[in-house]
Amino acid sequence: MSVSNLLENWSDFRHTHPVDDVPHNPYKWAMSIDLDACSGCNACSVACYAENNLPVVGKDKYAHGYAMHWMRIERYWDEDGRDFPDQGAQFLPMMCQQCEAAPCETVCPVGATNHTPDGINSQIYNRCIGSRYCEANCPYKVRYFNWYDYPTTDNVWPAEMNQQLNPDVTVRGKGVMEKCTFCIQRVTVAKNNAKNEGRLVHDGEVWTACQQACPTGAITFGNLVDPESKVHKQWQAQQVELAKDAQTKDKEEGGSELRGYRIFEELRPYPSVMYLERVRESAV
Amino acid sequence: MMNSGSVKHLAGHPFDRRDFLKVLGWGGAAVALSGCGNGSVEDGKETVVSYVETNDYMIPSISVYFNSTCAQCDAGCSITGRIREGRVLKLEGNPNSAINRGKTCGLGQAGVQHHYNPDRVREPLLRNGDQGEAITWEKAYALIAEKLNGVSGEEIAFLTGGVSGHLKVLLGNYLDSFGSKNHFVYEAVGPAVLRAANKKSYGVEMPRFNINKAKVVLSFGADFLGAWISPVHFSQQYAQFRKGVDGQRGVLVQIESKMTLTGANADRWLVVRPGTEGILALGIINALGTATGDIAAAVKGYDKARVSKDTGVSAEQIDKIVALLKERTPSLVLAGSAAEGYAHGSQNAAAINLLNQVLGNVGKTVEAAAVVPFPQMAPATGNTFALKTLNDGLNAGKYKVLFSYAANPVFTAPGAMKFKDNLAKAGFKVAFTHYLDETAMQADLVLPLDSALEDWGTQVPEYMAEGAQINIQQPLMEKLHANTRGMGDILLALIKLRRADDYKKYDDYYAYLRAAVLQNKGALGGGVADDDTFWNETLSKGIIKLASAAHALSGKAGAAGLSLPAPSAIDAQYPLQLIPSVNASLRDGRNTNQPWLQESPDPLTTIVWDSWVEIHPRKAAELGIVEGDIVEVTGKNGSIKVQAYLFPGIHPDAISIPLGRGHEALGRYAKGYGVNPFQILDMVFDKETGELALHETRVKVSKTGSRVIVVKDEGPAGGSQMGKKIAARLPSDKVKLSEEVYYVG
Amino acid sequence: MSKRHLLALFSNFDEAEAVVRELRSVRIKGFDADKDMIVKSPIEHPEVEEFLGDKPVYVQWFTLGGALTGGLLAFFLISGSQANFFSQVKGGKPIVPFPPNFVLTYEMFILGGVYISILGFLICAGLPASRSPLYSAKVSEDQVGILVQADEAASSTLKSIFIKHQALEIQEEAGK
Amino acid sequence: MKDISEDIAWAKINTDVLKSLENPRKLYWVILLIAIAMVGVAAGCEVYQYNTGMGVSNKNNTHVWGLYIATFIFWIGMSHSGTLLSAILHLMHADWRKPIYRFAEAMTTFSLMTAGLFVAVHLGRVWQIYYALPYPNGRQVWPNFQSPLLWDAMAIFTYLSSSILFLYVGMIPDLAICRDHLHPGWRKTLYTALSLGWEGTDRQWRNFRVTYLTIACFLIPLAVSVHSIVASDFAMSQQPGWHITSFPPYFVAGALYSGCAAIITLFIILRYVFKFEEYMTLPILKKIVRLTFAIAMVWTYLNLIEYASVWYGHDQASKDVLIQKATGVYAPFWWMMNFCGSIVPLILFFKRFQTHIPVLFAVSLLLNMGMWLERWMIVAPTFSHGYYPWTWDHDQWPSLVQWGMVFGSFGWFTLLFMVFCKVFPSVSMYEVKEMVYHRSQATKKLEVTGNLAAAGKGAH
Amino acid sequence: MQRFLRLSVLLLGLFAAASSYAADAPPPALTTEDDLGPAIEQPIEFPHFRHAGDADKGGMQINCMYCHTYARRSLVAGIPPIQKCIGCHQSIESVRETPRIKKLFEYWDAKKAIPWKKVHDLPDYVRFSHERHIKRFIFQLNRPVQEVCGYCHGNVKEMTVARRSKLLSMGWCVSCHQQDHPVTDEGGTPIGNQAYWYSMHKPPVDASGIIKAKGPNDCSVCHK
Repeated sequence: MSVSNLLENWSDFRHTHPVDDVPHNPYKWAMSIDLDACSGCNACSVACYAENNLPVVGKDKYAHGYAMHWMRIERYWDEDGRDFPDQGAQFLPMMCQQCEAAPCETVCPVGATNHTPDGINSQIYNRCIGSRYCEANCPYKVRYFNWYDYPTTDNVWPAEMNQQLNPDVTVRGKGVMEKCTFCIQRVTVAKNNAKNEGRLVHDGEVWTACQQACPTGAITFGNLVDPESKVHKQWQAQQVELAKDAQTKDKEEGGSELRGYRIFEELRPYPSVMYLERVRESAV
Repeated sequence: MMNSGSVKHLAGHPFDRRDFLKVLGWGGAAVALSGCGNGSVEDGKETVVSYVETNDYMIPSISVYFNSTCAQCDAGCSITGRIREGRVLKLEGNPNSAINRGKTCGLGQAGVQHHYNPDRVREPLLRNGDQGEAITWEKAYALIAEKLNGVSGEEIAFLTGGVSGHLKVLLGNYLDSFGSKNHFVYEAVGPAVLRAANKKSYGVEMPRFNINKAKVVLSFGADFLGAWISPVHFSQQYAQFRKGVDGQRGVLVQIESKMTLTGANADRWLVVRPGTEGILALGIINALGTATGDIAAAVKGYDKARVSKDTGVSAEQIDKIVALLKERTPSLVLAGSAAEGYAHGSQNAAAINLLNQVLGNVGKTVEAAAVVPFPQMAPATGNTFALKTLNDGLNAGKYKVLFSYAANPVFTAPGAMKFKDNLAKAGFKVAFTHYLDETAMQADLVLPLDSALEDWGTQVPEYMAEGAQINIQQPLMEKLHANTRGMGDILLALIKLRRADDYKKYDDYYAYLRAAVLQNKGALGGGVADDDTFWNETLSKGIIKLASAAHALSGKAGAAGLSLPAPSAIDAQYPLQLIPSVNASLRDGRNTNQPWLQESPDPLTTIVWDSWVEIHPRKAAELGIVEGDIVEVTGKNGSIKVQAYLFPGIHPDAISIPLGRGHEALGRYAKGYGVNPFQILDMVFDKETGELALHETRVKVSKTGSRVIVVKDEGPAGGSQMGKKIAARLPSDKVKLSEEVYYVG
Repeated sequence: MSKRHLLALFSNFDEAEAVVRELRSVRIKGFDADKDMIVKSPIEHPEVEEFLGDKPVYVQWFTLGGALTGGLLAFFLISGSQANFFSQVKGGKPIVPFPPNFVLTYEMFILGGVYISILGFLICAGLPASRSPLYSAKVSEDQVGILVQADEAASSTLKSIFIKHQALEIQEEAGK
Repeated sequence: MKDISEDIAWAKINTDVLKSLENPRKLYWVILLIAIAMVGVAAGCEVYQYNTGMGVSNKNNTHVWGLYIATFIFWIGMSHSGTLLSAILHLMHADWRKPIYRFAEAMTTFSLMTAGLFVAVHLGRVWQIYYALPYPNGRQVWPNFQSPLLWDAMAIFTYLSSSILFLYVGMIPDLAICRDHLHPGWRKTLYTALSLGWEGTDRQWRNFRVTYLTIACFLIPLAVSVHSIVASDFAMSQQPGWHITSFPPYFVAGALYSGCAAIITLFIILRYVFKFEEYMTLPILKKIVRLTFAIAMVWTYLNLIEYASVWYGHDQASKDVLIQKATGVYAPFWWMMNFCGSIVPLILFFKRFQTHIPVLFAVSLLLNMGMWLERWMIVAPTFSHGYYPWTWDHDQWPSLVQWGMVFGSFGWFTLLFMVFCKVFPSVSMYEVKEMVYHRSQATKKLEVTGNLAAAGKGAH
Repeated sequence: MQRFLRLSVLLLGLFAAASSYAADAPPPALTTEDDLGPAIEQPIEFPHFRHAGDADKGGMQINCMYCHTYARRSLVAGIPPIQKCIGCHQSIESVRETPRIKKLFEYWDAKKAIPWKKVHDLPDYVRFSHERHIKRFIFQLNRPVQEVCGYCHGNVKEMTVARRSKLLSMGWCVSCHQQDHPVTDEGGTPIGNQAYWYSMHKPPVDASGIIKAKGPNDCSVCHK
């Protein structure tokens, strides 16, 4: 069946994703993060711990670089050599960018990380054998490996704490790679409800944990295919297109005055997270 | 996500409701990835426990949402708990509340870890030597009655943190039953000076600050995005402020000696010599040149040259700010805790408030807050003056019985106050607590409390976002431990011992609360709805919005009595000013035992699980200190050893150590991590309010010779992007925000 | 008519060569030099083949067949399994991508070639073989052996030829 | 004492080599025991790591790979010289390879076996390793054929099994010798079974020659492909310092280089331990040394090409990694690697050292250390200084568990090798005979033309 | 020689057969395959055959979803609360004194939940939605309830205590997922007002204009 399937659907199988035509229908989950609104408060990160059963590794293991924060807030300083950072700091929430042409996907030997039809870079924990090639090849280094057995030998969730674990998310044992999933468990619930009602998921029906917590509303999440979605409108207004390694607006003479950009676009992973540049007042 | 439909289903007998919160057998819900060593669950042995009785909306694997109030800090954000199979899994913001509009901060998210904390006290404990001996509640109540027998009201003291709502009423009644007036409300890092200054300047303690309506915010050390008053509310306002009212993006100028989270988000962060914020405010008034009358006279001496010299802010910079303030109105000037932590803190705050007045912001961006129509429920706000009074009383041996609730003074009082020693002079000490914290360790009787997610209650926030509101706290799940009690239930039990007749009609605090709310149904907006409907609707919303008038706001305080001291000379022995910083997640340390917060990096230094001392790189070079050096910070009242972190966002003559860590008790996630700078604070008090001046401690720093690797998220590249476009930035004149599509909230 | 085996051992190839040439040239009844003569030597000696006459080797055909089968099989197997029910979509790449499949095809080409060559070798060389009736361990040391199979009648003729060429030793199959 | 450059008796060859199979010297047991102890260390490390989690190896989320992968590449590289000696030189009719190719091939096989172990050791969930095998299964899920790791697995499997077959086929005549000349016992039974009834008939030799040649032809591209696929693990990725076009040839050169160095080491050890002075002669050593020198220069060139292409290239991130290698925490190792890889082999240029055994022994060890460092310097600095500055981590240092496993791998290799030498003839007897024969034939021709009286071949 | 030729042909044939099986393996007919799980002792030996069994066999033909009421609206089918059992049984006097019912009332009177043992248990990393399957097969394709439930649970109506009778392995799930099931009526109208979308392949349309599609093949649909 497979070989006949191969021959019958040859063009489907030779379809290069996402470069050829419209890659996703009816969903393509994407995000935009407004760095001008982001205050770096870490609420998103803690919300992620709560939603996704992230283990707290403790001081010693944090020191060794075993932190499991799927969403980390980076803090950058200006590099102008001044005594004081008189323009403040730059905060950047960094999590899996759910690349359309993800470097991690192709290298996984067992296919534990694949592209879903919704445009999410899925991570199938029970399939993972822990070769860590995905993280080696991730330009953003946003994948996190279970170096120890946090649920059992490390006892990260001692009695009572374990009752907080979200049953919709697998608790990962040792030797498994994990990362931000765009709260795929919430997406699944929303899609289920939509299906029951014979419709597509509305904009705003599904929130990621970070988005829901974010006090400044810096994070927008939604369906990029849906022309009515906030995230689609933002991407459009910023003239950022998914399957491009350099945006047309950036090639124009004199540069762009639009704030939308994606990190490491030039490496061609086609990330699904658009950041909006921070703005700093020029009058002071 | 929000299944608001299920919330409506709450109609039903309250007894049932509590029953439904029972934990459904969750063996299968503890999901695990079976692997080597982790046994697979596929052996057919696991049990699935069903309900005995259930309601329609309780469906296994479907989440239901109940509203309650966050108790992680006093801001009073409303929360919605996600409950599945009877377990509360996650807290989100309740969109009904004007305070947080569906949002939460990291601290609020960690509320579940307070509830599920393995270190919670589970039984009433009676001191037996160094040990706590588990006793029954009956015995505990009897013991209290026995100890109170023959003790006069004067000899009883009740120490609490900020309390409000019906708990405060009940507490007041309880103290009344002894004729005691000794209710000490203590907050270690509360904005007490600000309240006093606001009262003087505007006529109200806590007006509303409309950051979202301002085009310029000039903040003197107010960390409104981090730990100041109601950070989630202000963060939302801030997001709107950044988008601008009419496409003109708001400009934030932060003036402080140590960069706070808010400072890190400012368009211009101005470092100022510690304690000279008031001088700068007066200098700006002077430079504005619009003041008249006694104000003009008061600021006359503050010419740019002098102000610049005193504060370290360049004249050019003052000009820029003045130009900005003139050009863009309305503006908003905020006086934060950093400006107030000095002996002349009240004066600083008054000077800063005066700037608001001169700029005409009062009534525009500083508005009167709504009045809570039930004054007995209005929050009793805490301060450190109360603690000082209590401490003096304890020292004098005035109190025979001391109750302590929601405060941990043994940890948060300055070491020089010798609170721990004085506490021992009280005859009988009762601590109502969740954890065995430092204060509970000194108590004779420890009474375990329900967590905020198991308990009933009402809360009235101090900072009212829009109209007045009362927040409802209700259980989100069945009690985890059989022998914990709600504070309301305990107080009710205790008061029944005194005034049985008045209270015997209330079985428990829930009944009291329900009766008390329904009694005032009319005033609470219940209209003609029948009791059950109103009550259930109230519970389902999680808040009661009150129609009420606003306070009267006065904008004409003037400059009377304003006198700011010249910046003090550098002390040769203790040349550095110690700034104990209030971190957005750990605050005064009551939440330190929540591991998510310990592991959540400090936004500015990205340090986790430990304390640090921030030193400006220039100063560090002078002292030969590099990152990770263990330095000894010595003041007049002792010294602490802590790792150094080189931080550019601090005045070179100041160092900063965050509060909240350095616990000697509390629990496994808190004990032994970091140091407690409260211990070395100098006993300097604000001259007007008697508040402890947190920033007045002077210290010296010396190397101990040992060095550690600082545990932080930031890598060896530090905060550098190494020339890559990672976190990018544009100047505002390049961006047309008005053409953008954006969504707030 | 029963046949008997004779094994003669010689100390060097020159002598053995001479024997072979003589055996091929003389006509002995009941002895066919092409079929009934086997030369056993301790080392590979191309000259032996020259004087034994041209005998074809077929191993290379096995190799060709094996390599092609391996390669083709790999390509279709891999492409087919990529196109199964669980099409693993990899962002930026088609489901059936050529470069990786070619790499694997290349490896399997070699694998098939090697395996089938060995198989071919075993088949063509008749290995594993049961031991021939006459054998001397000297052959694996330093002597060249010639094993012939002939009618009883011819054996004396053969023996004399061997002796003529300074056979070091002649073994004779026991009579039946 | 006569050696193989002269005409030595074939029977003596048999005796000498067969002698090496029996009655081991004390030194042999010492080496064997040390090897077993080393394997024990590694086994202990693995048990600890298996039970506790990969964290005990002290890698982290930035440094996801460490010494395991570096050592894996090292062992894969080591395997290439066997193929070089047995296949390439076979095709080129270099008869000096004959006494030494057997152990070189064994080295190929065993270093591949060692390398393969590192793949397993490196996995986070080694108990699920079967997920990576392409076999029809009930889940109907296949591994991801796009992953270079899978190519690796395929290439290594092909290489390992082909090498074993090649080794075995080439050994059949020798096994027959063993069968014929050993006393009955388990060995004899073993050799009888393994020699498949080889009798050295003309038909067997004829097919043997063609098969051997064919496999040799296959092995050469295979060996090249194996190490270029290992190079693809890195070159196919996107990381700075890895995404380099010249990696495949660079890896292949490095592989041959380390393999040749290892051959020198083993040559000297075997020559001493088994008293093979007559077979492993100094002229042969000299040839290997010259070959090593040539490959060293090729490697040096490719190494410099890599630096140059990074340096003149446009990719700042790659350049940063290079600078980091030369100046950062890895600088001592990086410079050591360059020193060992490019400077040390210059000693081999001097004729007097080309047969100086102590010097060669030291040099060969240094060369291998250089090559091991090279692999480490490929893996680690890119992790410590990748694209994303926030996650840079310059302080990572492998834990004792990692070192123990690397240490143990040498023991494992030695163990396999020592056992091999005692079970199978480590010098190819029949090929040495051929060599001696052809040489004497050549001498004879010379004698005939020079009208010199000549004795026949052979010692009788 | 002959022998080895035969051997080689045999080996080659095996090799070819194995690989063609691997690539072309037809979906094993696993839906019909029985794989009996362990017999499980429940706190009350619940007679499924009595409640759900056919009338001629003394059963009451109660719809599965009458008791397993959660199945159509959540991931799990759920065990009914004791309330539900009591609801009927308090008015059925005839069996009131039987040991099983007495036990039931003991639990009810003590207000204690019955510790039922799990019979159909999937690994914790699997997300199986009863709701989706019931919506699809009962409400959209109008298949009989007992048949639909029986696909995975076997012939429960003839069991006393339920026992696992299907493999419930991943391959077993897939054997059904990779079959084409109709998603539209003739003319392409979606069945049951459902919105359908397909990940990779355009589903085939058969002669009558009915579109058939396979089940989801996306890993993250079933693995959490």
